[in-house]
Amino acid sequence: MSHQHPFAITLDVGTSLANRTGTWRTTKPVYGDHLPPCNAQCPAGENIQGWLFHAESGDYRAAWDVLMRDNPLPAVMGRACYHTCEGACNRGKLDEAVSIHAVERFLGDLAIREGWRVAADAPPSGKKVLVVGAGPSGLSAAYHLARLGHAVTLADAGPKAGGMMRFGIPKYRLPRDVLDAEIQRIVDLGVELKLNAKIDDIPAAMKDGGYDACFAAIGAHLAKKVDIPAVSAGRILDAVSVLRSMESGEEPPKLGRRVVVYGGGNTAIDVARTAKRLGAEEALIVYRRTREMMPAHDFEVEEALEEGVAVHWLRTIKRLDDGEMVVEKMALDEKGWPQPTGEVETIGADTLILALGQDVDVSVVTQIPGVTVNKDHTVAVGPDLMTGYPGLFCGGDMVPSERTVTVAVGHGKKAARCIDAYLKGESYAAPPKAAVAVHDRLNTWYYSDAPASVQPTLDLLRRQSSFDEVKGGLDESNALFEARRCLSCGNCFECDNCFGVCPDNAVIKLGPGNRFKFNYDFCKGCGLCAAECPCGAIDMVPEDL
Amino acid sequence: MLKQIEGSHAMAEAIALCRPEVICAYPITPQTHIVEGLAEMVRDGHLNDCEYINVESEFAALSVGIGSSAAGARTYTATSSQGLLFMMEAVYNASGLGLPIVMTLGNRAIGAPINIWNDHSDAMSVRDAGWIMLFAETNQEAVDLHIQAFKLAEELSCPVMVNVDGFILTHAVERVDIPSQEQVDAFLPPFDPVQSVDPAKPMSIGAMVGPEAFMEVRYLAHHKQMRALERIPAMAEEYKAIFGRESGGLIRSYRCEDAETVVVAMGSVIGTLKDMVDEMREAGAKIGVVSICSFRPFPLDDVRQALLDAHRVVVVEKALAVGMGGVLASHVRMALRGHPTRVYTLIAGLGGRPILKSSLKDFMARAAAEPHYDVHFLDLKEDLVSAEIRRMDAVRRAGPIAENVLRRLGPNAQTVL
Amino acid sequence: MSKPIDNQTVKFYQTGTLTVGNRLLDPEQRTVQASAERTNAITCGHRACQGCGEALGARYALDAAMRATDGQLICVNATGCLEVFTTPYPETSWQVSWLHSLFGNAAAVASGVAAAQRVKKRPQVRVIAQGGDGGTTDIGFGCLSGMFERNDDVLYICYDNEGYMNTGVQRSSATPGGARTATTPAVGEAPGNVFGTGKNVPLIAMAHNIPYVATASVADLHDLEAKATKAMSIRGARYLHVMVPCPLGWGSAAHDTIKLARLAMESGFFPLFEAEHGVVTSSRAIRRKVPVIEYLKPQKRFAHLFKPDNPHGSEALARLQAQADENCRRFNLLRDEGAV
Amino acid sequence: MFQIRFHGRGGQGVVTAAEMLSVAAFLEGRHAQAFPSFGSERTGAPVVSFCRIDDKEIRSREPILAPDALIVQDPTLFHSVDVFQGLPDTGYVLINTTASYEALHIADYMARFPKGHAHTVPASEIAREHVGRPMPNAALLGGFAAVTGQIHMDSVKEAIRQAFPGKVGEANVRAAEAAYQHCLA
Repeated sequence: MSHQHPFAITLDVGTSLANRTGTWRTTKPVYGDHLPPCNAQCPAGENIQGWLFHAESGDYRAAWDVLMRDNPLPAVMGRACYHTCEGACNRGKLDEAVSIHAVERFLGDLAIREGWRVAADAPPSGKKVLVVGAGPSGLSAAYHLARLGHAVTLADAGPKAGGMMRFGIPKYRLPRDVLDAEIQRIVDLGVELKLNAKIDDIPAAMKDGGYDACFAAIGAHLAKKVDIPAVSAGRILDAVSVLRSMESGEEPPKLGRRVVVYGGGNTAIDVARTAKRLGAEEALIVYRRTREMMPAHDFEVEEALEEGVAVHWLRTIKRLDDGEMVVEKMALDEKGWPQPTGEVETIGADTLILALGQDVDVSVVTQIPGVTVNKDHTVAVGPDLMTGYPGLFCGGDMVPSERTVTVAVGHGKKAARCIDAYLKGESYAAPPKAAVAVHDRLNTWYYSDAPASVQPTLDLLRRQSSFDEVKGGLDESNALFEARRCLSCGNCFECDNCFGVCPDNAVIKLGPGNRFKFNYDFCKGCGLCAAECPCGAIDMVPEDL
Repeated sequence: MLKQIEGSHAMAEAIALCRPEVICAYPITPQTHIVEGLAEMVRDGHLNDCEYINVESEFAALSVGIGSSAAGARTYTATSSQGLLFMMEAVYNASGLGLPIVMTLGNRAIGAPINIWNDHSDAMSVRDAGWIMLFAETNQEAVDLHIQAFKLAEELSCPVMVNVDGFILTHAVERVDIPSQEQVDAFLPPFDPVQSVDPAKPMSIGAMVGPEAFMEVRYLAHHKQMRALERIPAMAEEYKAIFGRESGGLIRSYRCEDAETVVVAMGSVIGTLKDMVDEMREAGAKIGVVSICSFRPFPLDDVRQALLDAHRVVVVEKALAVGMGGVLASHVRMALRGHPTRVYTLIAGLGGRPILKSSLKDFMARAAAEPHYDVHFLDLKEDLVSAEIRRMDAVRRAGPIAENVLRRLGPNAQTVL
Repeated sequence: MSKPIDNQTVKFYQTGTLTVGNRLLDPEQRTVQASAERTNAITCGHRACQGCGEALGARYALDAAMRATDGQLICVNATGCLEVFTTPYPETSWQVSWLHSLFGNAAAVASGVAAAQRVKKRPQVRVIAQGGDGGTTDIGFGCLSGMFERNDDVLYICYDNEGYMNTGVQRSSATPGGARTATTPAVGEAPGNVFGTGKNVPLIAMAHNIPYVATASVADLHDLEAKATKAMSIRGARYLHVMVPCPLGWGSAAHDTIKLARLAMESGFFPLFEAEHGVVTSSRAIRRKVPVIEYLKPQKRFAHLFKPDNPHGSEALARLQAQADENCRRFNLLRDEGAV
Repeated sequence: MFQIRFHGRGGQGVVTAAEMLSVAAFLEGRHAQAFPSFGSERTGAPVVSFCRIDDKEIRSREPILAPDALIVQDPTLFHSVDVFQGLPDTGYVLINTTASYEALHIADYMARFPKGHAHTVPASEIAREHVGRPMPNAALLGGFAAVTGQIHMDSVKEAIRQAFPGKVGEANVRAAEAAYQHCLA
């Protein structure tokens, strides 16, 4: 208080700082990092929001680096993943989900084009790990183990690495140059890749090779069979074989004019579309349930229908005669299950391709002491993916779980972490997961209106006649646009709202990248910051009074 | 420079010599000629670096003045009567904020009934508003007091109100010595405010003060006026040294030596009283007159000293504290507390009623016989009020007094005077 | 609906200019409030209620004006909440040069301050007068109108919370119809404030033909700052009317202050527009139209309108909706400007 | 002390007349005090103004109850106002009129004044002739100088010139001169 001023009626500026209004508070705001629903949903555990954050500002390299921490196959993933993350995306409730896979593919393709590489994060550990099966899970495990500093040998029985990515996914969905490039990048990290190297005795291989641990991730290459009376067994093929034959360089199978595919999964779609591309005039899928019950992804069914693939719902195949097939109509019972009706019809068919699911050939592990094989031909593992045989871990199609490329990649990552811990004599404990940032947390007012970008789609004629990739990628401006549609659910993206809306100036801005903190000396606990935080990064918690 | 000039214009010239920077006023009779004069001087370039602002009310007029003064500009305004009441809230505020605004109050009665003529009701209604209140006896003194007022206000950071009798002074054309700019500049330094709203030195002016400090704020305001009791006479001396004239000060006595009767009054009526004193002295009466120049601060000690030897004191005042009596008389009694002096309250000149020397002389002659604790009204139309009182007593719904009085006065109510 | 890919531009910034800041925007496109270097014309420690819209609105407006004038600003404050909660002796929250005189004279005091700047030849020093709706639309209206008609170089900012909140929530001429206040209680035949009363001071300001009149809201900071900044680029009398919800007076949750302002804006109940020399030059189009009841419902002052046993509730709600509809028509608030 | 009371109606320059007269006295080094009767200033209403002239400071602020001279600018006032109130028999009267005392019904009253103390002057006519409008005040001051001898005509002319600079002033000076001559005659 300056004595120059008239007493009391004139005051020196800013003197109210002596009045700590924080004592008024009964609830207080705290910044939290919440789990974005996309991340929560991702089988590969990708920090999607984390890499979108960098992509939003055009720093694609940083975005790719974040992406690569969890997934070594972005370009593959951007194409082959069924992106369930997008189903979880909160933006879907606002307008349309962020096209995460499109941005991921953009980043993956850009990395291939730019020749970006990653290096090991840890110094060589001196440990050796054998990975059996160079499918998505094995590649992923090998990659992560290598980054953790371990020496990895990746052995595969086949002539080329990639597993089901190569032998199960048609090239019109996953061009092989993309797959090759991403595999090569893993190899370049120092992973020793052994092809045509079928391992029959894992304990022996480990011992002989001096491996400290082994991760087995053999794909489900064995087609499930069903007994259908047929005039000529030669007219019944299995989908796995058809798709594999597309990759082996041999003459494509002669499928005839009319091809019927039996099954309702993604493989059924893949093989029907492949048949179409191979020249079948008719490609017909027969499925015993309804379209809604089809396990195949809707967009793939849609694309297949566009390409002229026909589907007969609620039908079972009774028998295959020469040039025609007898099917029985099904009807849903009151519980919604299909039941035979006795009513039959005849369909013209030259070839029947069975796409009724696949199994893993687990014979390689059945004899290993301590290893248990489940009834469904999967291997029993603990939460750390280790079998009963110490040092032997299993993942991918081998263990009970959904069989997708993404799940497999996730298993690879998880196995790598568990193996790393095992090698250090520890056990891996995943960090606790934050609560999911649900849509109700968001204040969506603050997001600009922006429907999703549409990926270009190949001309229909070419889709029916060639194996060119159906879906195009986003160009940079569209990828940027798409990245910026991310709501950053549950995590501060430094929009300054809390800093701006606090009537008590009780938010301290820490500068770019450092977010904010609360000044509890003055925060009255009104909750405006939390209410106006677009992404729900602030929680109001009761004060201990 | 001697001029035969209307009082309002003389004051306007004096104010202009004080180099005011912001002038803001609202028209009200009888103050208008002063600000009209100033407006003209601003427009025709006689008064440079001065903003004349026309506003929509007296409340705004003083409010603009509060703003300009708080921003460090020498500020002047003027008003009268209802105008003063309309700005009342700002009157208190200006003093509370310690703003050295100078205001001329062209003294005028307050309605209802509406009345544009002179008395001191307006001034008396703001006597506790924290302003220094000076009363001018002549237009010469009005000129001089304005020049002193700026200096006093700015030295003390306190607003000063110069009271001049409406019409009687404001509209009288008489001889006035208008000082030179050099003289005024020698007397009145440029305004150096103790505080001002200034982006270069930000501060908060006008805080809310609670019970913990309000009393102290008020005490300090009182203390400031007590200091003014010393400064006002000293300033009158300084003024005399430069301008060669006796003007201002706290009080002035006229022929009070050995006076048995001393008349106390404020403002222009002093001139008439002096003539009366001269005539009565000539006739052998021992009478004198004391002029109160500074009503706020009220110079209790000086008044006591001046009146101590008198047998009776007649306070002639142009205001009535309805239900109480005289305002100035109460002050005088306070000054004389503990002394047996008889103090008479003579209410005179309300609403412009002429204060006639003959009537005053009559009262002085009668005074010794009058009860001194009654309130006396000079030239009150006794028959008229007693008739009205009788009627009021008889009829419950007697109607408005003013209308009835006019009716009773008849169609020739408008006399010459 | 999905847009064709070739129609998309990259000019999309996640939150655009809807948030206070946005790391993707050029710094000059971010708000003044986003800057750690903002003036904080009102600093911490003031005694406003939790979630006070006026504290927020005043800081928004003044910080923008401080930036626009390079700190050469003097602020005159009418009596009211803003004055009381910022300057109880011995502490002031103001960091700007600040003067408080009376309830009804802020505009005139500001005129005086502006006159002093003219006479002192300090054209760079600018003057803002500010007050609540009571100090502006009621008791200070005469001085305000006078300041307007003289075209004094003052920006007057009214922080409108639609009532006398400082004295305990009484009705002002800015209180909307149907609203319950301490002097328009929710009892009797026509509960709450009487419809068809009150005054629209922005429109009255326009009638003075002053260079600039605008309405703003704490719900649209960019808009508010742009208007405050524009106002400071103009000489003469200017008027900015800012809606600032009052949790105490409105009976709303402290954390709903901005939300309510937003709903008032998006329902059309409080239109945002600008006018120059008496002519409306722009308005802010509604982005996501909501019915007025969404705005009214979270406020206890309107709760009686929603009671099933209130025979006049639905009529009152219809009248309030009609007011919003009329605003939409008058200020063309429902035009489609396309998604950003 | 010499005291003059002016009677007229609003708009006839009654107040200005008193002021001009006080200025004329001031120009002669005398003290003078002019003041109006403080009414609302509306055209047509009866208006009174006063002027005191003395050789020493004038302190009294009371209205002039007993004037030494009376200037009546409007003869119609005799019907409504007691114009002669307080005027002693030795006083002076100057009336702006073309009518006779008889026509004004004041002949009896006017008879009391010494010879030369009461005059009529057609001031409005003179003003119309010289100034172009019937504003009698300046002319009456010329008449006053002639009738009372209280003031020099030169001082009156200078006071008129100060009050009305330029052409209007000169025209009024001519009117005053004409009235002066009229009263001397």
